[in-house]
Amino acid sequence: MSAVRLARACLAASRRPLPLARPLHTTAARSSDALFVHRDTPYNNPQIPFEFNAENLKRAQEIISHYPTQYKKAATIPLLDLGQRQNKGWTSISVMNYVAKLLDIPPMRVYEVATFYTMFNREPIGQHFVQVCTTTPCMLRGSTEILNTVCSHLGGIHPGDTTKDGKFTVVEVECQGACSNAPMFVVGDDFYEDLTPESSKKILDAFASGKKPKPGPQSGRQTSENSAGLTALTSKPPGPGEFCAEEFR
Amino acid sequence: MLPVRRAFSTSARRALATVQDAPPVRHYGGLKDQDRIFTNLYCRHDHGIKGAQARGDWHKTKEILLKGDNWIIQTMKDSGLRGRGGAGFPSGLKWSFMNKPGWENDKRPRYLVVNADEGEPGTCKDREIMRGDPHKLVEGCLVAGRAMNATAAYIYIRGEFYQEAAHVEQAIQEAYKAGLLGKNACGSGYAFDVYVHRGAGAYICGEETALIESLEGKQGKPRLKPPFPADVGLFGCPSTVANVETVAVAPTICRRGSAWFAGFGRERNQGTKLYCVSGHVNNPAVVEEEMSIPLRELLEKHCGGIRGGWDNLLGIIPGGSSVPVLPIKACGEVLMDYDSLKDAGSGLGTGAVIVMDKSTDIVAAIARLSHFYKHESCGQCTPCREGTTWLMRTMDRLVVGRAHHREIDMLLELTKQIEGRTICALGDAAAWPVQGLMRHFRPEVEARIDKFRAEHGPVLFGGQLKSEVDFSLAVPDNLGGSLVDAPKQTRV
Amino acid sequence: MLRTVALAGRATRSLPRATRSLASQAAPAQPQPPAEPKTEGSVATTFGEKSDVPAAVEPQHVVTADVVSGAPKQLRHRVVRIYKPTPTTMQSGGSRNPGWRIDWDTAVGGGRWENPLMGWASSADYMQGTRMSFSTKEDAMRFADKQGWDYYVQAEGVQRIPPKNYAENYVYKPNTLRIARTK
Amino acid sequence: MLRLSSSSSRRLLNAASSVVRTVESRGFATTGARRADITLTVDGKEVTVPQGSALIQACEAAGASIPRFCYHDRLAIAGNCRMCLVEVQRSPKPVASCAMPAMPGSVVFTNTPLVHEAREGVMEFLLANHPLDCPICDQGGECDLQDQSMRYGSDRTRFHEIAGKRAVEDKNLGPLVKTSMNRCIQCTRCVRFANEVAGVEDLGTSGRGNDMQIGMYVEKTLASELSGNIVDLCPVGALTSKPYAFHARPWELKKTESVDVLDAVGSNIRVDSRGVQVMRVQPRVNDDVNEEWISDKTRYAYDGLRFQRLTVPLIRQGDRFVSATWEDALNAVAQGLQASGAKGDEIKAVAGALADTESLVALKDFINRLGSDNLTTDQPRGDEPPVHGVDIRSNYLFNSTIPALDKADAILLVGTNPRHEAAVLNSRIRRNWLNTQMEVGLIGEQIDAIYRYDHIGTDLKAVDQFVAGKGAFAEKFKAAKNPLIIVGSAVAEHADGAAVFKALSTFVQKNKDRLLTPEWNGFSVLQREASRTAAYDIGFVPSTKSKGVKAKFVYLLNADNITPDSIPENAFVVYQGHHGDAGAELADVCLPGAAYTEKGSTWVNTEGRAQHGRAAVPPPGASREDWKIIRAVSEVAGVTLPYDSILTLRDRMWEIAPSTVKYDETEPTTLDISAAGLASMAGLSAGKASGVPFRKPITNFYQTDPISRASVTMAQCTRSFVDQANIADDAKLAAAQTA
Repeated sequence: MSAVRLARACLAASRRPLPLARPLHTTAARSSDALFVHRDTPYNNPQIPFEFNAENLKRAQEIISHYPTQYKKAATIPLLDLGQRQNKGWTSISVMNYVAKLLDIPPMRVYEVATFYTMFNREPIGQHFVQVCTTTPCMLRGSTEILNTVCSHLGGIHPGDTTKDGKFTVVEVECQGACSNAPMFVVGDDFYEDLTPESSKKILDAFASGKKPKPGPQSGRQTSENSAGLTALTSKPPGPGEFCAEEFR
Repeated sequence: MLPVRRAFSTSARRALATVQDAPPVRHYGGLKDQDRIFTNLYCRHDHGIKGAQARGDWHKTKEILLKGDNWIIQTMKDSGLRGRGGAGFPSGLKWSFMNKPGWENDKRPRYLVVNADEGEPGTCKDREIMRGDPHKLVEGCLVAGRAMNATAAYIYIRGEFYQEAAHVEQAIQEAYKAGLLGKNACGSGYAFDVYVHRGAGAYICGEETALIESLEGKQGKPRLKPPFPADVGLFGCPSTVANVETVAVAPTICRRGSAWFAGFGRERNQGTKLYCVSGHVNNPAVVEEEMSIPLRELLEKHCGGIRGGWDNLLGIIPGGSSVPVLPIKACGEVLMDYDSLKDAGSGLGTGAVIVMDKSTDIVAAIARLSHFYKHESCGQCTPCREGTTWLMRTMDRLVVGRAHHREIDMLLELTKQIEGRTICALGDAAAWPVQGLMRHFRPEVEARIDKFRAEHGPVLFGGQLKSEVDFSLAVPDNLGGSLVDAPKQTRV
Repeated sequence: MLRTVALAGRATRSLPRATRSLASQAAPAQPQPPAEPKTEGSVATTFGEKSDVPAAVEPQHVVTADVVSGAPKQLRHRVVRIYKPTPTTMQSGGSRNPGWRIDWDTAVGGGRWENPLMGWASSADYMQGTRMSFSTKEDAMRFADKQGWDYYVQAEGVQRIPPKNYAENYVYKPNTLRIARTK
Repeated sequence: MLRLSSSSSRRLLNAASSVVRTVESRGFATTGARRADITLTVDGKEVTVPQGSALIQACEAAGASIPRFCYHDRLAIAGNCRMCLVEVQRSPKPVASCAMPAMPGSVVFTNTPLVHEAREGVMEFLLANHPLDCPICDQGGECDLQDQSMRYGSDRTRFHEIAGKRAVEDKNLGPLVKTSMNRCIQCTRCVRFANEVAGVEDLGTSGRGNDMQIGMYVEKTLASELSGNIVDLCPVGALTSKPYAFHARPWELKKTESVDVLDAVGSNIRVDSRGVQVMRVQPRVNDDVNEEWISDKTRYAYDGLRFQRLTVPLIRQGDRFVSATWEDALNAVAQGLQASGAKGDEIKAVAGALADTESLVALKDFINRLGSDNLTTDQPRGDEPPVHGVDIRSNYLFNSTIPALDKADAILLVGTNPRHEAAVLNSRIRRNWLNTQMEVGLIGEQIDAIYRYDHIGTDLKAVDQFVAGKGAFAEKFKAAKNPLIIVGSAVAEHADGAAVFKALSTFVQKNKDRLLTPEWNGFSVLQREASRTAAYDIGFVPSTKSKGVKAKFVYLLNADNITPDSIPENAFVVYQGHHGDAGAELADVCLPGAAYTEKGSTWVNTEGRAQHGRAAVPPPGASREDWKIIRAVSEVAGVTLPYDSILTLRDRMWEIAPSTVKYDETEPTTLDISAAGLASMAGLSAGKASGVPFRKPITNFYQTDPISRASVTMAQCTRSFVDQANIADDAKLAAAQTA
């Protein structure tokens, strides 16, 4: 996520002045997932076999059946997602090829999709995938601090890196759509909202010790209501037909 | 979600026609609970079908369906509902595009596509709907689908919303089991299917044609219009893309009657709306309120006011990241609806209010948005692909003031070159925050430039320090190097 | 060489008659092609039949310029070609359209050779580098007539561009798709 | 017709008519009525264009030139470069004219301040990340970006960001296409070409936003025989020609319009030469033949013209050749003829693939004057009369003509692989297959086609089956309105050739109503060698009695596909041609001829379309035009040919076969003649089936003739595309070379 890395660089810059020398890294730094070319590696090459296990295959067929037969290409994204989940959270070239075969489309069409969407990790990730949102609404609520806390708490890694023990991978992501509960980060599929440096450390520790902390706001409120007490929806919701036009009473 | 281009122009023209003759006659806001549509917004109750039916969902849906497409569309038109996705295009009208004369002879299937790819920074309303009231959405799909005689509905949920997708999926399954969907939906004899399709992380897929492309399993790169989706849309079939909120309110409107819905809000801005408030308020929250509620009242009533009091306010982005920021003086009297905000030089967008108090580094905040748009630009068309990056770079330098005064105007020109030249509205969305910044906070930016000059000496165009440049080498003469003391900009 | 060239000169003049008679007796079974293509494509026009000069510029009273121009006699024995160069495929801009041209086919043998001194190409063919542009074919033909040159007109290349429609990328296909479109 | 189309009104008519056709064949159901024309106003000028046209087409029809990068006449519309913005009345923003349909009555302006401002803006963005390396860019001088920035761009850049410009790593697409991805402006023309026309769906856009790249994501080469065309398509210098790299600038080149002879399609080409060297070969637009594409062999085999050439006459002394003067060589031939004591049919002529029509005629006359009818070709079974006979053209021509391929709705390929025998023609089949419901069936060896096909069988049995109407494809074929049978030239060289032609012609006779109508001739033979059609046209075939006669004097004219054992012991062999290839090795005397870029000659393509090839460069050394050599030989042999100018020779051609000098047109054979032709073939006596499957005649597309065999580029292509050499090595190699 080179852009986001830049973001960090430059936001940091907003605190301390830019290095006066020409910041070469702004163009040079290209983290692996911004390099939109596949190179065979021992852990990622077409020879490594991949195919869906029985259960996923059933799911896949179910998914494909949602779309017109001639347009089953539409299942590309869900199938890639399925494959990624089966493949320890990242999409290897084998996964892409397999999906292409399953939907009989040219592999390149799948590569295009896999490189376009940010949720497909084309490099291996840690056991817990920590995605910290740093877009403006979160930033206003101190996400930069959260990010720094997370990184330092995991042993001073940088966004995009994985911890030595392979437990955590931390990345910066753009808006996750929980802005009223900012700041927040996502671990795997679960949102952890209303974070403070302390609560985020707690969460990470819990994951480190193999537990799974309760997702959602960490500030005690239930969802996105006013934390000082409800200002709306205080009364019992109207029942069927209430306040409706006669014919629908 | 991205505003729809077409609608922008239309509403713009309308606004000009009606601004004078719509003075706020009555006070808006203070919506009563009984008039709130999303009664489980805060997930206090069961989101399953039992709870939903207890809250009045799926009540006499069959009767609604049997009323027929024209009746539903007419109701929508009368209710004055405008698209909640940001463009504010009249929903009834939009749905009616699906039923052109002779549509029965068209053998192609027809689709309703629900846009739940909620990615606009500041926006988190659809999420609450899908978590708390998924059945409202599913039922809405059925009703809206009936209105446009669709054969199926796809709900495109952004990939990050895992729990939300799960709830909607559950709701769909329950509905199927209860016979509310499928071959004979609600026993009305009307066959209708609803599917969930999860995205994979691309803001651009909130643009309707990009969403269609993504749903077809391609990169989410927008299409040009024409062809409009109602003509050639999903899988080349007639389709309509509608926002979650728009769809989800439809059944309730049908049941309570258009007059009830039209009773809220100003003329041409009727209805209730989910507002999501984030940023520097005491208690950020998502709340359903009447349209045209004064911004200030919204904040103070539901969000405990600005952090450190109203006077601590710096500026507010009233409609999600892609609308210009409003300075405090504008925030005082502006009403939260399409026209009022448009007249104030901003827009309602998705009703996502991002509040920034005086502690905010406004330039950094906008620069961060530029990063966002750079990261989310799909790269299909030139002005957006190249322009967003250029904006980002320049904004990054402005954050620390490492720029030349003249580059502010250059930046504004660049935004003008992006705006309206791109395929979709993301170009505009990337341009407006910067324009808003310069419109209201230019002195701040200039101050930074001066500060940086004071510390490091003059800066050339592009951010190179003059002191670093060896002028004995061939250096272009148009780097502003000769303008040793840059002239102060005149206000525009 | 000279002899050949002289022949060329005469040959072109004698051709029209010859071909006509031939065409009638050549292949009785062959259908007579419609008038247009015949005059256009037949060997006669291809090598300088004057009949496709519009009546307006029928060259009976044309005084050939080289009587006075001092141009070398040999010029009269080179058949020139009048043609419209097809646009280059390297560029799609239409503004570089050169219109109609007259040029001389490279004289085979003795036309050009590698100069032993510098390795450049020397040439005994003083027309090989020459070409002239005209806005219309008629202008070119009139000019050739005026110069008294034998010429032939090469038919203009045909371009058939179907009407293109952006929507075609997305239209509904009821049967199996044959291509997965991309952007 | 062609000439008239110069008048704009007529061009419109043509456009309209062709339009209607293509649209029908496309048959898409987006908008209602077709056929009708619509009228709109562009810059105050009224234009009428066929409905469904893009606005940019209307603007062009009105004579307004619209800058564009992504739009290309022969590719699908992308609308992503935004350069073609125009102003349309009552539209608040400028619209992209390439993606906007022309609406009746709309008022368009292409030359307003708004338009200029918009285009200048787009141009600035395009240049922001485009390296300003024109001086070392091969596109320089023929670069759309260069030209359009001069015309529409601003006079200076405002992009001085210290962050610098985007850097994209280059891709290795193989030995033909050189990439410099920093220059790429993401117009996706190459992507669309590869997917739609070439049919190798490997190119695409990976990544997004400013990091979007054109490429194949995985590292591999672009294995298409049309790949060279993306070099033409690329509006900037991102894709350039590897063999031509840094060799010349377009303005230095003398451009000669000519015809390609490396396959039988007769693609129109433009030979760009400098001095005495051919620097490159470019396609020439001709929608009747090759549209705008040429195959890689056509485009890149030209360097073969520099190597292995015969530049002086050679006379064999023992086991080696010694160079000689023309006089000596000619005398040697005359003496050889004498000494061999060859009489009548013992004098044998063998014509190869690259023999031009003039020399064929000359040779035929020469041999005939020597009293022999033993005129053979160097293909298998070339020394017996072809099974289909040559009396009726429709028996060996591509009768349906190439443009009509777009009309066919079912195609049966028999013993042919169009992809290698006629690559450009093959792309038309694909286009039709993509845009319509056209079905393809194949009898013969399985091929790696760029369209899906039903494989019916590999040998004669399958043919009989099909003719009997058995099998799924036979059903489809029955249903077709414009069915087309394409018989490969290799079938005539096959043991069961007669049987196949017999069976198929009977089938065609049975289904006259669909396969042989005034509008449609559904029986086509696809020749694969440039000179073959002409040879048949002028009757350059052995007579029945000459068959099997043991030749004592053999005259090889460009005959290089010949097998040594077909030459009898101690026969006197003369080879005339331009390359020291298979044929020359067998010769006692070699007479250096001219290659197709060095002589003005006539070529007849597989449709029977006579086209005029022009001399671009002089023949090297002492080599001469072929017909003149034969004329000279005839003189020393004492049977002087009566023509001593190319024009009188063409008169002779007109006498023998008028069609060979009716340039640039195909002469359709009338119904009854074709019918007669079919009857004659139906009457063939087919021996018992050998059951040998039909093989692909071409195993290596890149090396089929002396020129391409001498070409280094083609050798590299063979290495990386045919032998599938590991491209990583190539990459290392390239790196080593650049280092």
